[in-house]
Amino acid sequence: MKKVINQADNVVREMLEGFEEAHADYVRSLEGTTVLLRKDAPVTGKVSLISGGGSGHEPAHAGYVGEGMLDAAVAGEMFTSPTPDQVFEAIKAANGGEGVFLVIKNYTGDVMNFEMARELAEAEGISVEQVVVNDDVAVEDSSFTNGRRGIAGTVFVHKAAGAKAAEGASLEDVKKVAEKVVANTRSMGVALTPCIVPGSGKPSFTLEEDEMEVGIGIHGEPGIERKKITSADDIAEELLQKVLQDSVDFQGSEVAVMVNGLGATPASELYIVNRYVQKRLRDNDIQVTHTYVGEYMTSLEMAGFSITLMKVDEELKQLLDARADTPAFRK
Amino acid sequence: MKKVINQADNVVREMLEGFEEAHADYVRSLEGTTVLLRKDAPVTGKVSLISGGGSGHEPAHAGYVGEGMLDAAVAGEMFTSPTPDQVFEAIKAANGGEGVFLVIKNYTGDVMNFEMARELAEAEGISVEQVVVNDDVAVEDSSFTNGRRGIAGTVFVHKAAGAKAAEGASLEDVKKVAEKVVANTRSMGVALTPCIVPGSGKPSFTLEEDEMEVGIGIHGEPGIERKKITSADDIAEELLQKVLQDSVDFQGSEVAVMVNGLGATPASELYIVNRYVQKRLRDNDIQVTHTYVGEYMTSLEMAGFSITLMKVDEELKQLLDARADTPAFRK
Amino acid sequence: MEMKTEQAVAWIEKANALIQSNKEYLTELDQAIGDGDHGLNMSRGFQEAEAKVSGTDYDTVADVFKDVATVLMSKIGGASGPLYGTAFLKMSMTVKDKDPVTEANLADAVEAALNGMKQRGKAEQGEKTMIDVWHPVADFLKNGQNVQADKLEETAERAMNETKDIVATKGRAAYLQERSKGHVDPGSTSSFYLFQALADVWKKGE
Amino acid sequence: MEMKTEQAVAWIEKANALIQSNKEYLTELDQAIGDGDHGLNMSRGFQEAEAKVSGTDYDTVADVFKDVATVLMSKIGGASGPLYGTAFLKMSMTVKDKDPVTEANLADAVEAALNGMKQRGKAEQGEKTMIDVWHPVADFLKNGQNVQADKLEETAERAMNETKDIVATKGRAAYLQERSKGHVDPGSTSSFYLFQALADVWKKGE
Ligand SMILES: Nc1ncnc2c1ncn2[C@@H]1O[C@H](COP(=O)(O)OP(=O)(O)O)[C@@H](O)[C@H]1O
Ligand SMILES: Nc1ncnc2c1ncn2[C@@H]1O[C@H](COP(=O)(O)OP(=O)(O)O)[C@@H](O)[C@H]1O
Ligand SMILES: [Mg+2]
Ligand SMILES: [Mg+2]
Ligand SMILES: [Mg+2]
Ligand SMILES: [Mg+2]
Repeated sequence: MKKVINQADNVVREMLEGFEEAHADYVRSLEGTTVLLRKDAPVTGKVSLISGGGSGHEPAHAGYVGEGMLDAAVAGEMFTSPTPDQVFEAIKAANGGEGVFLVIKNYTGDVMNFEMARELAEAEGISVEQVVVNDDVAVEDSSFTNGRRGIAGTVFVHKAAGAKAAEGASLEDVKKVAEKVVANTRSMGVALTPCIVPGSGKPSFTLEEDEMEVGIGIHGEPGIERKKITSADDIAEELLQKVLQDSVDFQGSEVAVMVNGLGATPASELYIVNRYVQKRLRDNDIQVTHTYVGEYMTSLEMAGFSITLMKVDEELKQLLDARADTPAFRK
Repeated sequence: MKKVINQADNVVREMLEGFEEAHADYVRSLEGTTVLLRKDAPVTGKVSLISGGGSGHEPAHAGYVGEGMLDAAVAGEMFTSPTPDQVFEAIKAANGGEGVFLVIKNYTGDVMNFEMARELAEAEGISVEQVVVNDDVAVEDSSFTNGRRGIAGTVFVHKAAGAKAAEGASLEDVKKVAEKVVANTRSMGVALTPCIVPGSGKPSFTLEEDEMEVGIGIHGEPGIERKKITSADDIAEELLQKVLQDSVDFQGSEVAVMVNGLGATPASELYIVNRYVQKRLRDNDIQVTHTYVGEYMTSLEMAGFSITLMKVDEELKQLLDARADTPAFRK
Repeated sequence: MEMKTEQAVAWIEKANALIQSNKEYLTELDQAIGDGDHGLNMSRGFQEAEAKVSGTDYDTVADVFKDVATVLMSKIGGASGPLYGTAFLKMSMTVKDKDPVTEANLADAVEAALNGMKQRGKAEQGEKTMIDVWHPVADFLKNGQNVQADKLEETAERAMNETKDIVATKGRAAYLQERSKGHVDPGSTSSFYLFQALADVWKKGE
Repeated sequence: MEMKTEQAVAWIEKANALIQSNKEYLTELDQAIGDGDHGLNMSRGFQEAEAKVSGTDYDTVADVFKDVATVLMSKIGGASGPLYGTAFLKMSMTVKDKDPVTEANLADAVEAALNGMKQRGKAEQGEKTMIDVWHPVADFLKNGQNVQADKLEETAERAMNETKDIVATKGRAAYLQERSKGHVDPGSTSSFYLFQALADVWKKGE
């Protein structure tokens, strides 16, 4: 395991300390917790947004704390949802009186922990609403299972719902926007290498030199299918097809695109993927209004990437264009 | 070789196309070249800044094209300096009448190619000045050799000299600022894994599971010393010592810090390094005024990082604070 | 068996010992069909739970369980944290004012825990989760008169092993669909350790 | 030998053939003490140079060299691009109006090339760069009366091999300091191929 760390047990704490020192003009930590708050939290007169989840997805989620996006991010251990008490502390500290909105990625752990925090907060009279993001099309949706995973599309929720909250919208309206994003966003990823959780020290799976895992999540779980690596264009095409053939009808519409690096894949390769994605969408009469290429939602040092499409209307376009000023996302 | 590419020969071209499509609000390509220009180039009334070098260092250098930084970036093949004709085209296209300033990293190839371009431009009556960045303290400086390498500190030159140019400063004054940055900036890096140039398909060197290369450059060259991997704090200390004991006297002064990821190292680890760096500098009475943690100057998919310190005065602080709006650096 | 605070504390100590020595194994199981943190999560949580209950004087078993619930809830995280937290919270509520805790009380407590977990996690039996261990154990305790500790352990162990053939429909393993078959569920394994520890304490108290 | 445009073109064709078949080897050499692109750079440059000169009708050797210079300068990049570009540009200037190019002219041309490269790259002999091959070859050509092709090749080959023991003070290998010892310099190796190709053409013309 080649990692630049001290003790595995201290990785999350030390990372948060280093993050706070790097971005002290944006965030401050909440003493005794793994919560990073907007420096000026609680911001009164607006709904507060909170997201979080296991660590290992940096810059998510603390990187999105700031004007126009999140009011607080709650970090769990590596790939492990934070506990209800931490989320509850974040809710109390971020609440500016207009209610708190939770952005939860759809994992059993995240949903349970955040919902328990919500119950604690509601018991104290704080209005809390939530959205559960499930953009990953890798696994068929089914009412018998816990449904689909939330992956890179979550960043679009932070951006759009965050901008809506910044406008002074009500908790109900922020929720509506978040739900609109979720309803219109689809993603799919691929991994070329596994990643290693510091505490375990072992790769999450093994791949041959010429293999890739298609339909990968962001926690080092194995994907849906193991295949031979093909060309950038072919891989992009395979992911795009899954995304386009899912339940959102992107045909003839406007979309925002995100090509998200999972960790070790160089920016040059993400741009090569983006080149294909843009061409393919153009050829199919889908108009790209916003493009984001970079590392937005990672999986430690995994090599690979995901493609996200969000169908946008006037409101979503305007929310994407709205000002955002956070360590990892500025507009 | 696990890469998301099509043909190795097309990597640079396709990457540039994908880059342009992702950042069309910032840049436009110069037909038939590997040059990316500010969208509104040539900008009149200001000195134009041009940087460039081999590809594989993304977001350098095209990521820094935009307001307050570069007017153009010239991309060579992977780890190979661009040729004089390409740089010459960039100079002609970016020149807004106030002269052109070249930011060159100190490699024999880069220096020769850029200087030949400069000669071509001067023959056509364009005023050209340049700075050669050599911030890497890994190798002792010596007048018998080609001197030290230019690495992540180059980004501070883009930022400060770019801001100076944006103020409307003369070519001479832009050069003075660039030289001040170079005189006050020192860096040192370490690699945990090698990288693979797409065209060669083989790792640049091999390291055991428990080894690292200290004093690494950004081209997959072997470093200065091969060692057992130690803790994040110990590695950071080793790099910092080399930087602090070099010819710039940082003691008691103000500094800007950059913890730069080389490619595959997750942001979480960079923040752990930053935590130590901040503590160590604080303990040594060096005051950090600006901190940058992230991937600014990479070496394809290499795991590792570098630490850069720049001693700052009022002018440099103000230039770092000045507005910048580019794909990879915003202020 | 009758459970007093000593036995309750001993249960947690024994459970922790089993979890610590199987930490890597739990993580391996979770790497196969999950995200590879179950061993780390359980180890972190039970380490703290044991430290808490070993260092505290208790009046009632309910108080022991309440502290365990609080620690697990705030230290494990992930899916298993809220579930084990809920389990001990429900057990604590069920044995409130019962001193000593009889076998019948314990049977009620485990059933309450099961129901709480089902509600929290929205999983039923047969979905390849820890519910698949808690369910037969709850049934076993409820139906048995003078239950034997060995049988308790056997029931849990068999149930754990049976998760191997199930295709997961809840938890992370569900993303693997058919590929989740052939692996024992990590959470069922940690639940087995919990009941193995209970059986152990039980035997000593018999 | 006297060099006409045919020989000049044949030189580039032969040099290209040698470079293409040793592309991987050049890259390996550059991986050991450089950045691993020398094979790629030379292959790209000479491929284009050969394509250019093979497909063009020339009046003079100087024109052949001029085209080679332009292509190498705009296609190789890195350190070797400007150096080889400069070399052919200086050779072109030196043999301007010489038709055919005599051995003496060629000796002058190689010396001019060497001086141009030294000026451009600021390296002297003994710094573990391609200069270490060009220098002895220039000397050999200047001093010899009726030079033999075999000897030319030998001189270049020996010079190339001798770079192995040198500690680099110029080019990327200089960053390795002592660790640069024990490896043949990649640029010296590609320069050897160039002179090997020249010797080959020379032999055929003798
Ligand atoms: N909905 C659920 N109901 C009951 N148990 C569940 C549920 N989802 C997951 N589990 C259990 O949790 C275990 C995984 O726990 P853990 O690895 O600690 O959390 P995570 O899945 O969040 O990483 C699974 O093996 C399974 O037994
Ligand atoms: N200053 C110099 N003078 C002469 N030759 C040099 C100089 N610097 C480097 N070289 C030659 O260039 C070769 C490397 O070329 P190449 O790998 O194509 O360029 P780069 O070093 O830019 O990657 C070296 O092996 C050496 O022979
Ligand atoms: Mg987990
Ligand atoms: Mg090179
Ligand atoms: Mg898990
Ligand atoms: Mg090279």
